Amino acid sequence: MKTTIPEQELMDKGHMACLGCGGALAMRYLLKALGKNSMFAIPACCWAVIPGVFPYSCMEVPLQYVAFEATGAAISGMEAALKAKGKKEGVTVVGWAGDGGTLDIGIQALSGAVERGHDVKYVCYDNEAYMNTGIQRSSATPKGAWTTTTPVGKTKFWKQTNKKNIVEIMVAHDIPYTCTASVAYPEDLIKKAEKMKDIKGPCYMHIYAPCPTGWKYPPEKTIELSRLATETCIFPIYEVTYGKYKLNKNIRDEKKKPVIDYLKTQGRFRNLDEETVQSLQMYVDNEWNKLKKKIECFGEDK
Amino acid sequence: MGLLEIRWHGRGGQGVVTASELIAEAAILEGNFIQAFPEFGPERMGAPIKAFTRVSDEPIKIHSQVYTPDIVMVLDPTLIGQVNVTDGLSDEGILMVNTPMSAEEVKKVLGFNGKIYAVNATKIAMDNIGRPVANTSCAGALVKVSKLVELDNLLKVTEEKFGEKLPEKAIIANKEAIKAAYEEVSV
Amino acid sequence: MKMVLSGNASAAYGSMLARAEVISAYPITPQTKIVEKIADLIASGEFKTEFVKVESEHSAMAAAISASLVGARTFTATSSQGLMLMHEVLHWASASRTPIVMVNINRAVAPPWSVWADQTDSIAQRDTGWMQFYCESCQEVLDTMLLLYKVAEDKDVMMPAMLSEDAFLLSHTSEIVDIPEQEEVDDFLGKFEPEMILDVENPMSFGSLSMPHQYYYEFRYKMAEAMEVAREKILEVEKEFEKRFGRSYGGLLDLYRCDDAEIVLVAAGSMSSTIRVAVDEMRDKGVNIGLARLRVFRPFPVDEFRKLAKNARIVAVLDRSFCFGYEGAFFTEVKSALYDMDVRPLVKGYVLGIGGRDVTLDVIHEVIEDCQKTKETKDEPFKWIGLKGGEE
Amino acid sequence: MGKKYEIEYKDYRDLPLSPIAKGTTLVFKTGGWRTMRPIIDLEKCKKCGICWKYCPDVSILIVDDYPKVDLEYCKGCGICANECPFDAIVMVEEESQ
Repeated sequence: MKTTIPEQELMDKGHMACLGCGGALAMRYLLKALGKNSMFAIPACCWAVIPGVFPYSCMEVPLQYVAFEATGAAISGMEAALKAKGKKEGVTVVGWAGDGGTLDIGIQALSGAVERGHDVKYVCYDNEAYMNTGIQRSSATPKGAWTTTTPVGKTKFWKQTNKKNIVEIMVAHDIPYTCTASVAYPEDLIKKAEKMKDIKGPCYMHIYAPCPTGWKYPPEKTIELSRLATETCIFPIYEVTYGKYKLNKNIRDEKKKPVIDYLKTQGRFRNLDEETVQSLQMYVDNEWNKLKKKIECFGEDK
Repeated sequence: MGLLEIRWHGRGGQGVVTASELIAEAAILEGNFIQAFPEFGPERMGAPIKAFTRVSDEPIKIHSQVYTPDIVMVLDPTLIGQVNVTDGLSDEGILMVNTPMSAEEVKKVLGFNGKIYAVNATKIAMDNIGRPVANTSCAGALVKVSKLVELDNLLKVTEEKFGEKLPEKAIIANKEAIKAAYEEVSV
Repeated sequence: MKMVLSGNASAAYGSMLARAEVISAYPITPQTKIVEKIADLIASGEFKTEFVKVESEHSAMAAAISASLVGARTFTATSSQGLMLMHEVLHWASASRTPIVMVNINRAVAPPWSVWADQTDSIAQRDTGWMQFYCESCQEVLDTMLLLYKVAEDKDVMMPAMLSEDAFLLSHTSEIVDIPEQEEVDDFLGKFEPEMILDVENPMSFGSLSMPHQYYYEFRYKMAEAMEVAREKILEVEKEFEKRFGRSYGGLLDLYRCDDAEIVLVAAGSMSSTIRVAVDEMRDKGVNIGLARLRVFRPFPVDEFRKLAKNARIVAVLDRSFCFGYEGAFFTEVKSALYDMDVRPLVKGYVLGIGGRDVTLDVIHEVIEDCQKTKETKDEPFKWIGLKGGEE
Repeated sequence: MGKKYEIEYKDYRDLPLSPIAKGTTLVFKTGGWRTMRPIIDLEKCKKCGICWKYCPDVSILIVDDYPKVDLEYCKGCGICANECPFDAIVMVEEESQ
């Protein structure tokens, strides 16, 4: 078997994730990269349930469940205590939260934690809505998506605004390292996680983690669909190291797929009208061009 | 001696609270019990403020504001006419004012019938410290008038309190100002 | 060593003497001097601690919980709005069994904005599973902090503790405070060594989900049990404290001249010491009166109140807070504690001091006069003392 | 240290202070969730490991270089079959008991 993916598994079988869960895959990869000398804080999100009910847990690393908005503060406290106890050396402190816990309710604590410069790694697995509570819109939900709080019936009541760009918000914090990753590209994800582990200081990783239950697609399509998200440039894979941008999955213009190819794979976009599809295409093109400009101006080799 | 209450008037930034604490700390050296506290609330630079000192030879139990002071010290002459500095002060009480005016002139302005002492603490501060910071001079004058503590003890706590914050030169200047004010005010 | 310290500075020194390893706090008037003093003590090299200057009170408590679970002794301080913002995580702290010690400066809750003394903020945290102590002097603040660490960290307790002191009346009032020797405090407190911690050598998941038929119910029972243990531990630790340091504060319910008291005033916080003066004055006039200072609100001193009530004719409860739609919380709780006694004293309620309205000797005497006038034997409704336009 | 299997607390006194989980989820045989079962055709398999890589339930074991489905835990999502570049895995309906 030819693979660069570490063999160690620190996520036990028997966990409570849905069939085809992107979030479960994301955790599996992250743990492989970070190893057993890591310590997690997890707020309310699917991953508050996935590890299993007391007295069982699928996590082979220490973990603390924290209040929804508290992840950034919790990892700050963990790091401070490890330092006070002289136990910080060689231990990676990780905050692991969903998009709601990161982009919405947890953004203040996250912003505070990285601004203070704690040596912590914050990882957001993004399934683009409040999935644990049953698919309500978050600020990570893309424009046009159906959720239970943006229902689509006779009216076009789907999500009206574009996804919040948390990655650039984190870049603006001037932290050592910010990156995106996708469950479709585990080698890339693992390389980035290993890089975070070696960097001293706050790092942010944003993982694209599809949810078959909430996005209304068959569970076997998780990886295929993730790949499409990157190939359409909806979810670009890039990293910003000490202010230097780098694209990790380049999509050449002739290979760039139309957004509609991605939208039609999921039931949550089923009722979209032509106008919205076009506006989404324009938005994606615009964001992609902006990113390419940044790489041109602030690329690693510049 | 029983419970003695002092009210200090000044403006935010003039070291009013520090003056109230200096007297309290000096009183401790003589075996007394004390409380020192600012007017309750946010302090704003330039705004009129108050501070309080309680001194007693018995433990002080009371925890409420001071309404009937025995001594009032006005650190800033511009407060006269702006703030009711004699509020709650009986005719048995003592009013001390930092002012170039004489005690008689102050009496005329305020119509207060108790004992009034005037001291030009700002001038003393300018002469000794080079800045119009009259809090230490006022404390020196208050010690002379009230006989609450020995001058030496006020000088001692001044040195201790400012030891970490001010350079040696400034501490000496403040001590000189205290001594000068102590000499100048006539009882 | 004797120093002149405000209630705030006493709290800062308390955290240093207890060797708090992680402090996470956010500034709020009138607590700011605590965090400033701690920062000064760190800057001067006297205090070695990890000071996390968080971006909110919610984060202050969340960080303290996580730090405690890693095994660090933790401290935080807040007031009013800050305590309100912490509310969610206060529950989290107690149910995680993290023995955090927190100082709360009792301050009114907005609107209107008010930074003055009022106990609504801490009373509103009654059911969060925190021990609650109310102090009346700067020395008591410092001493109680040390006592709280010892009680909270006891392996049969492991519950967080909140120390409340009144805004300005104590937080900003400087008094003489005797600072015990560091070695003596070390010897008294020992190290914080919890049995289970977040540790990469022994991976466990803290705070897992529990179904209704599983263990949630039992975990809550264990917390209830721990609070009962705390009730005894407080007395035990206070005895030890007295033996070592020569000071004590009367346990859960601090009784002053209550032995033959016909009228007993119940109060918490800085107004208690003013009441002592009033009691002395009335005793000089031959009135049999005493003070029962509610030093510990949780666990509530039920037995102490019952014992006290056996001899008193009137128990007057003074509340510096109000539960809308009912009455003052202390009033309710004292009545409840006495309910099934065969012979009960008359329990009267007085609301006063809210929003920092000064509780002077005159105010206390007004309460006492009202008690003296009472001839009734059945419970009377409470009164708001000094309400503008309220006098009949 | 390794985690524990099957833990039951009959008495509240035996519980830890707070819900601190020491056990492993290996006690939960999630294979029972499955309605579709992956069948691997070892003749078509090129041992690339892609099925192992993409399994969210850690239920593809590698035995003697070849993939083997751990049916005790496999939930039957079908990602392995969908991603296999050699069509070596098919999903078949679970037979009812």
